[in-house]
Amino acid sequence: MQKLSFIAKRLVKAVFVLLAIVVLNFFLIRAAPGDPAQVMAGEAGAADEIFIAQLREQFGLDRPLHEQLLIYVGGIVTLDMGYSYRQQQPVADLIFDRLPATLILTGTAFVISILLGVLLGALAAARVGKWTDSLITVVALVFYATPLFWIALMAILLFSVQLGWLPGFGMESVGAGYSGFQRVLDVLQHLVLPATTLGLFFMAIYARLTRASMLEVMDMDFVKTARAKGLPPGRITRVHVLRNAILPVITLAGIQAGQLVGGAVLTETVFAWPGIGRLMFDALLQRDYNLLLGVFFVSSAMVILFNLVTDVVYTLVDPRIELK
Amino acid sequence: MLKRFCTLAALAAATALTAPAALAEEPKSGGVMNVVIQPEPPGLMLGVTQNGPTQMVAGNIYESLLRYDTDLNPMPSLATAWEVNEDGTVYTFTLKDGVTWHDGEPFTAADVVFSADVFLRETHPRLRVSLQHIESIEALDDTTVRFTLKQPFGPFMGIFEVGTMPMVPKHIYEGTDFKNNPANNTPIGTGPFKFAEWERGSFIRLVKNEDYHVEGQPYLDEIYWHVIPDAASRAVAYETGKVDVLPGGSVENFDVQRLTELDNSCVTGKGWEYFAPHAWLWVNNREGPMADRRFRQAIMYALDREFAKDVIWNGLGNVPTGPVSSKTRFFDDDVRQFPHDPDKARALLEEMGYDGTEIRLLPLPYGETWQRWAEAVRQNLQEVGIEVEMVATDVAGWNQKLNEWDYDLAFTYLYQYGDPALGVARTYLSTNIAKGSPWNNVQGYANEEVDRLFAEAAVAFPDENRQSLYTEVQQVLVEDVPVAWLLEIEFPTIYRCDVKGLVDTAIGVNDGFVDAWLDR
Amino acid sequence: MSTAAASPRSAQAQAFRDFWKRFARNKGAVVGVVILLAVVVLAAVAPLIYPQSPWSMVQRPFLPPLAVDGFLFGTDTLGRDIGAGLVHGARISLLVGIVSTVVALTIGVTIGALAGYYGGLLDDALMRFTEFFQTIPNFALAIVLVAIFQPSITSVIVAIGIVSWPPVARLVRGEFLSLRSREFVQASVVLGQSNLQIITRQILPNTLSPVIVMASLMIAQAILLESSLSFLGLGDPNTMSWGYMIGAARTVIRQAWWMSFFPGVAILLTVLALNLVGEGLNDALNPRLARKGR
Amino acid sequence: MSKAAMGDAPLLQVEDLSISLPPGAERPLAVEKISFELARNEILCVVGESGSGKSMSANAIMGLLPRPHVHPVAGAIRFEGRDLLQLSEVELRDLRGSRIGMIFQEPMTALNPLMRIGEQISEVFDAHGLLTKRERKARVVELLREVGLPDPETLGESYPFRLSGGQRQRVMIAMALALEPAILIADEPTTALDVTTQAQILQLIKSLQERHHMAVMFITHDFGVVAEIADRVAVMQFGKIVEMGPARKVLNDPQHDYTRRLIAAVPHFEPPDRRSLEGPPLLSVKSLEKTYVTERGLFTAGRRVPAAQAVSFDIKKGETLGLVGESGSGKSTVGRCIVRLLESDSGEIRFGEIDLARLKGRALRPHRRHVQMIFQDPYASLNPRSKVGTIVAEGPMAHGTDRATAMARAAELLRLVGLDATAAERFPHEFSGGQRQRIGIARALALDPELLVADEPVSALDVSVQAQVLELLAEIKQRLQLSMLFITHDLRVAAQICDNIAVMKLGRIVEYGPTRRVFKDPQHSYTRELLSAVPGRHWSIPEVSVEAERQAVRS
Repeated sequence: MQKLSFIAKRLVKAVFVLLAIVVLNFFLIRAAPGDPAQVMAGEAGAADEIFIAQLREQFGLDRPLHEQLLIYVGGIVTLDMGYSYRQQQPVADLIFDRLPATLILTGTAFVISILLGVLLGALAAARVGKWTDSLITVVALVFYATPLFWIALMAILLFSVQLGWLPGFGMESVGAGYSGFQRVLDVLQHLVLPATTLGLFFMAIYARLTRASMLEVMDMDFVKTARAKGLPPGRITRVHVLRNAILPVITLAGIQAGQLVGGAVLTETVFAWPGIGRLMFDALLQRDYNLLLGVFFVSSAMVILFNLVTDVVYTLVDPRIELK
Repeated sequence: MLKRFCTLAALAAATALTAPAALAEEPKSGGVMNVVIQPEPPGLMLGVTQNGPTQMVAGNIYESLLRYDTDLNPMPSLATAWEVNEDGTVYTFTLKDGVTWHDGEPFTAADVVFSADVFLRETHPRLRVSLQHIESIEALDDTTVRFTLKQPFGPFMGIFEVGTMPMVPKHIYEGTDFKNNPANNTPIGTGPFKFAEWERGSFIRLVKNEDYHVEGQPYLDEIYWHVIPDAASRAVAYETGKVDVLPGGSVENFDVQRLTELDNSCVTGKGWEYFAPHAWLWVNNREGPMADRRFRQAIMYALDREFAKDVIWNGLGNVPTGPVSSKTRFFDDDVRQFPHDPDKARALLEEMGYDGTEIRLLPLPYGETWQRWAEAVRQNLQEVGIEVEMVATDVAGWNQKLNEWDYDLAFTYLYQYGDPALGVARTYLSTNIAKGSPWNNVQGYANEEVDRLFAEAAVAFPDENRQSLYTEVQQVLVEDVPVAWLLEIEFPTIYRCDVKGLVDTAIGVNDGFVDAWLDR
Repeated sequence: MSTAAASPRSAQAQAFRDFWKRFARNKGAVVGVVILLAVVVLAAVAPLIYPQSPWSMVQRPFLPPLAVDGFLFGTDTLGRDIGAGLVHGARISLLVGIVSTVVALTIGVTIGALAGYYGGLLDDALMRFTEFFQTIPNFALAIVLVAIFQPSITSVIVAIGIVSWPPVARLVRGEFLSLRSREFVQASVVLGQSNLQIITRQILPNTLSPVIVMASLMIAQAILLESSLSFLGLGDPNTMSWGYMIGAARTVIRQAWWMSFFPGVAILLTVLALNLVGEGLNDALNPRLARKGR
Repeated sequence: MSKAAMGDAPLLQVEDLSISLPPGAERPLAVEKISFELARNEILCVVGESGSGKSMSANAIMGLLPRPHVHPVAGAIRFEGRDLLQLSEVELRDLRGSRIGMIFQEPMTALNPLMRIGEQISEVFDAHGLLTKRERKARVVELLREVGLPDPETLGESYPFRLSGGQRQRVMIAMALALEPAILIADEPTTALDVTTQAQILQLIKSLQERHHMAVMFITHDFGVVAEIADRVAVMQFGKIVEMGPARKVLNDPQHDYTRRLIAAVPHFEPPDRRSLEGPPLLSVKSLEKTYVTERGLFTAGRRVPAAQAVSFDIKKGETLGLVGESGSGKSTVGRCIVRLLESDSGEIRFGEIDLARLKGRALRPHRRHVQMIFQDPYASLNPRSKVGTIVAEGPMAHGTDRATAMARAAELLRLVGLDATAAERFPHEFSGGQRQRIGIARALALDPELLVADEPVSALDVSVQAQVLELLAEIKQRLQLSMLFITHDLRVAAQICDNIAVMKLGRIVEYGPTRRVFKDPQHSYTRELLSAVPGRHWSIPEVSVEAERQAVRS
């Protein structure tokens, strides 16, 4: 009950934040030079004033800015994100078409990175000062310091082009006509490189965070209490240290989980992954306002949603946090 | 004499019908073709959207009355024969019998009238310009259409290309809001392939039109158009055998050589004759040093256009002599020549007293090739002492800057559509100086002589008269250098050598894969 | 009690020696300093080693490393010297890294200090504002900002600064919150110092350590961010930067590995060095944490 | 060395134990060649000031030294026939919790915040492979009851944050006693607790020890606590045991000079006679109210915690008023309202003609100089980035004095509080705790205040330093004719320094009167409870002669 009212309150608050973000983005995006009518007219290979004026009218760009804003916000309130005139489809359709691909990619990367990161971080902390620790620390640092797109390119070069082990682009073998389990397998194959590349960077972050957090917790009094009880070191690490050390990891994971929905522009670009990130970038270059705002709206909503989820998860893990 | 021309053309067309380009081998039916499409088209309704990617896919779904061979001669498509009267003002087309739309409805002359006179007049700005020369379009019966012109219009026979005048179904669109008609999502044409599905961000699938009006064609069962946003990934896709065809412009030029050296890999620069993409630098004639003709000539001397062609374009294309592409009709190279000569450039700059004013250079935001080209041009100009600052923009920003004339030098390339009256004159006519379009006389060049010559040439009849007028205008323009011509571009189409019948007309892969087959 | 009757100047020297001793205990940090110094020196003497513009097309294109004397790193697609690009690029990477960090610090420290010091409604408002910026995905926002302002060195720096400040604000706010209730700050209040004096003389100097540590890591992130923007074609077209070099070379990565390899390594080393230095600084400046990890 | 009490063979023998410190520490050995014995059924108090090595000895027995830098280098610890220093980690682990139990100083952090109380206790059985699940549960309830916790069934299901400090310490004791160990090591177990809670915990430990016939090694810095529970006492200084013997003997007839000094520094519980002060009040607090409202959300009303309710008192010129009470009583809140670190909700703080409570912002600043504050924590109260001279001079400078004058005045004040002239040029971290508190006093004096608010100014200091600082305060107060509001939880200190005393509980003053009267004839039950909880109150501190002259002021 308490939890429900907490969530309700947070949701109401979130709605205001979202609306503010929508308005902010609206003006931010309109500040850019050029508009979609010009891009489309350009692509048509010819443009006269009548044509551009037609497009502007069609897009509603001939109206005063505040009116456009009202229309847009009005739409958002009724969960209508508008129509992408450029792509000639409702924005919601376009986004939800792409969302699964992004979720598969970033979700997998997310899970890989957390599992591997926490595992390696914990291992390093447990072996602090030994070579295992040094190795993990150095590897994590190197991945943390390497441009993502560079690793992606190198990975394609090695595993896809040179060795031919894995597909280097796309989400599935188009036209292969797989279905059922075969299709799943096919998608999985395509997933390996992009998910790993994306995951490695985040893995590095989690490994570093977990290690630092574990070391901090290891210094705490209750760990000494646990030792004084005669508990074996393995149990101390698992039950006492790790559970406490995981709290900051949860916080970070919550922040990142939200941002993952925004897609990974770089990874999706290099691996030709049909996701949200790329959709956003294209929409920006083409000044597809409604689509761009739609992507921002959805990804901001997801950030807020995941913040909420994190808060709730936190209360499950940490009894000290009370829901306000 | 005119009559003879037409009959001959019809005859040639008849042979083409029964035995397309490659006579040597018997085409095999069946198979799936994988092609790259970049960028993802915004829609596939060719009547509503006329950008490159749309046409490349929709060229398989829609057709027009004619096709053109690589010398820009008309060939039959939905029209099987055509006639013109003595003074070149009335054209009569005979349509093919028994053609049906993908939904089974018959294709008739009424569709032609609706398409040209109603639908495209509203939605197709480029065609609209040509339609201004037409008095009336009438369906004489179900298979005969008559176009009556106000006066002779030289390029008239060139406007029946599928991207310029696609036939759209009257029974679906009549009386609707063309641009927002939901039917645009499931395009219906008469073409060799039917729309099947579109996984946005991923692929478009077309399937064979079993009821196609040419017996035995098309040969392919399916075509997949793959959306791959990154150029390097597109190259990999071809390399790993995932796609069979890389249409022009889908990989960076630096990749072309490597890709063509692969096994079973062929390349062709053909298939662009109709468009004849012509690249140049807009030079803002209104402002600063660019207003001085000597400055513009100095730019021409400073540019190492051969280097750009060889290094950036892999040796494909030609260095142009002037405004008209050598592929386009009425081209003449009897004009002033501008070889790479930095000393001459410096001398001209000195003579005019160039004070080192910084010049802004706007590259075309179409990828790495254009970026490199801009860098090379900047370096060329800096070497003769012109200060250049490059300004980065995206497509929207580029359009805006050109529309507002907010630039000093800017890259561009434009299609010539086979005839100077369609694709060349628009750039130099002083009547075309107007803000709001990046395709008109953006550089602000005004010369009454040029205006007059272009105007006369467009309506002159027959072609000999047009040629002499166009030769003269080319000479004048090259002397004035209103823009700095860079390259006649040939976008290389890279394909598996066992893909046959791929590029055999003047618009190449944009003409659909009606003749393509796989030798596997 | 230790005797510290030495003069103030030598006391400062002593303080530095102590700092260095703590810093140098982290071997990685020393390696980081060495690499970083090398990069800085290269950037400083770039015009001496390669007097010509890095954009000059000086040799045959696609020249592999060492194929021609004097072209240690080969040439790129237009025949420009990659070596020249690397050393001139170091200047831009460092410039973007440092200036954008300064921008982020200026915004972040100001907002964090005000929010943390005054608390209450102002804190609420400023933190909501910060949340906005954290809710929109970082990189996406940077892309949009650069696209809006049009790519140039200034817009890249401003965009990176704008997306990087929220963590600074949060850090500084946290420090201010905890320092504000510290007794030495309360003592200043009781003494009658003004808010401005308290903020600048009492609290701010005490937030420096974590801020310096964060700044060193932010420079690293800014360099990565700049390279990512360039990779997407959103860099300043007039400046030769490592990010640009990789972005420009990625299409030919299979014919010419060296074009993207060397700038990639340069970024990796610089960012790595900055991270190592950051950790060393952390060990040296925040001694409580320094005990750990060794 | 004294022989083991009660005639039993000693349970634990520590022989010539030395423990190393990491290189660069102030001395090479934390503990140097110490030897002592612990017998069944006795409480041995190890007493000493901070850094004396008393905790290290305890941790060495448990094998819980922070290795590798701190480890035993010589000696032996014999327990049940084995040398603990020779045991492997696994063997030691078997002993920990089962044969030797331990409790720590900080009950707030010694329990895992994410684990239920019951689980944490039953973990002990788990670690030693004892009892079934059900038996464990029953035993946990039993243990919680034994240590006197209310409602043990539900308490076992709670998380530590629900418990008060005293309750947590009881849980720690329950945990340590779970397997009925032969030895209980208690490392300053009551230092962090309020005085009434401390009395209860001491009582608990003593009764449990008697019931289970345990040996208890009790580490403390507080001679009052020693007097309360010790059978025997070992006094440590600089890592060595300087004196050891039965409690009565050491407390009442200390032999070693250090022991004498320590005992001499313990404030007497008996308040001295004081003349009553005449004249109008300098400060007059009337009906002061302050309520804390916890974080108010957009839709939630905050929780209200009253910290000061109808608080009224007067301070005359030259008077020291003691504000005593336990944590949470609101005594610090009142102090902070008076120096205007906190905004009071209502009430008057009349200082001469002015009501300080009414002034705000800029108008307040010039009046701040009259009331200055001395803080509790000598480490937190000085800006670590400022030089000492600047710290002292800042006040006058904020009020418009030029830098040179202010710096000269600072040097003078530093001399006044017993620091030498070079101090001004140095940073706070170069000074010891006592010296820092002197700097804090100099800073407060720099503005020539008429009233000092001293918030627990000596509670973070070792007992010998505490005595010196109190002496300095008294001296300065006398010399400068200052008034003082002295906030403390330590009734011994209050007894010695205050003219009048106000006892606070839950934001209210429950008793207010002359110190001697309040101590001799307490009216309120809470005052009586507080007074009876003072450890070692029945121990009358012997008048020992301290041979060496009092250590230099700047130790």
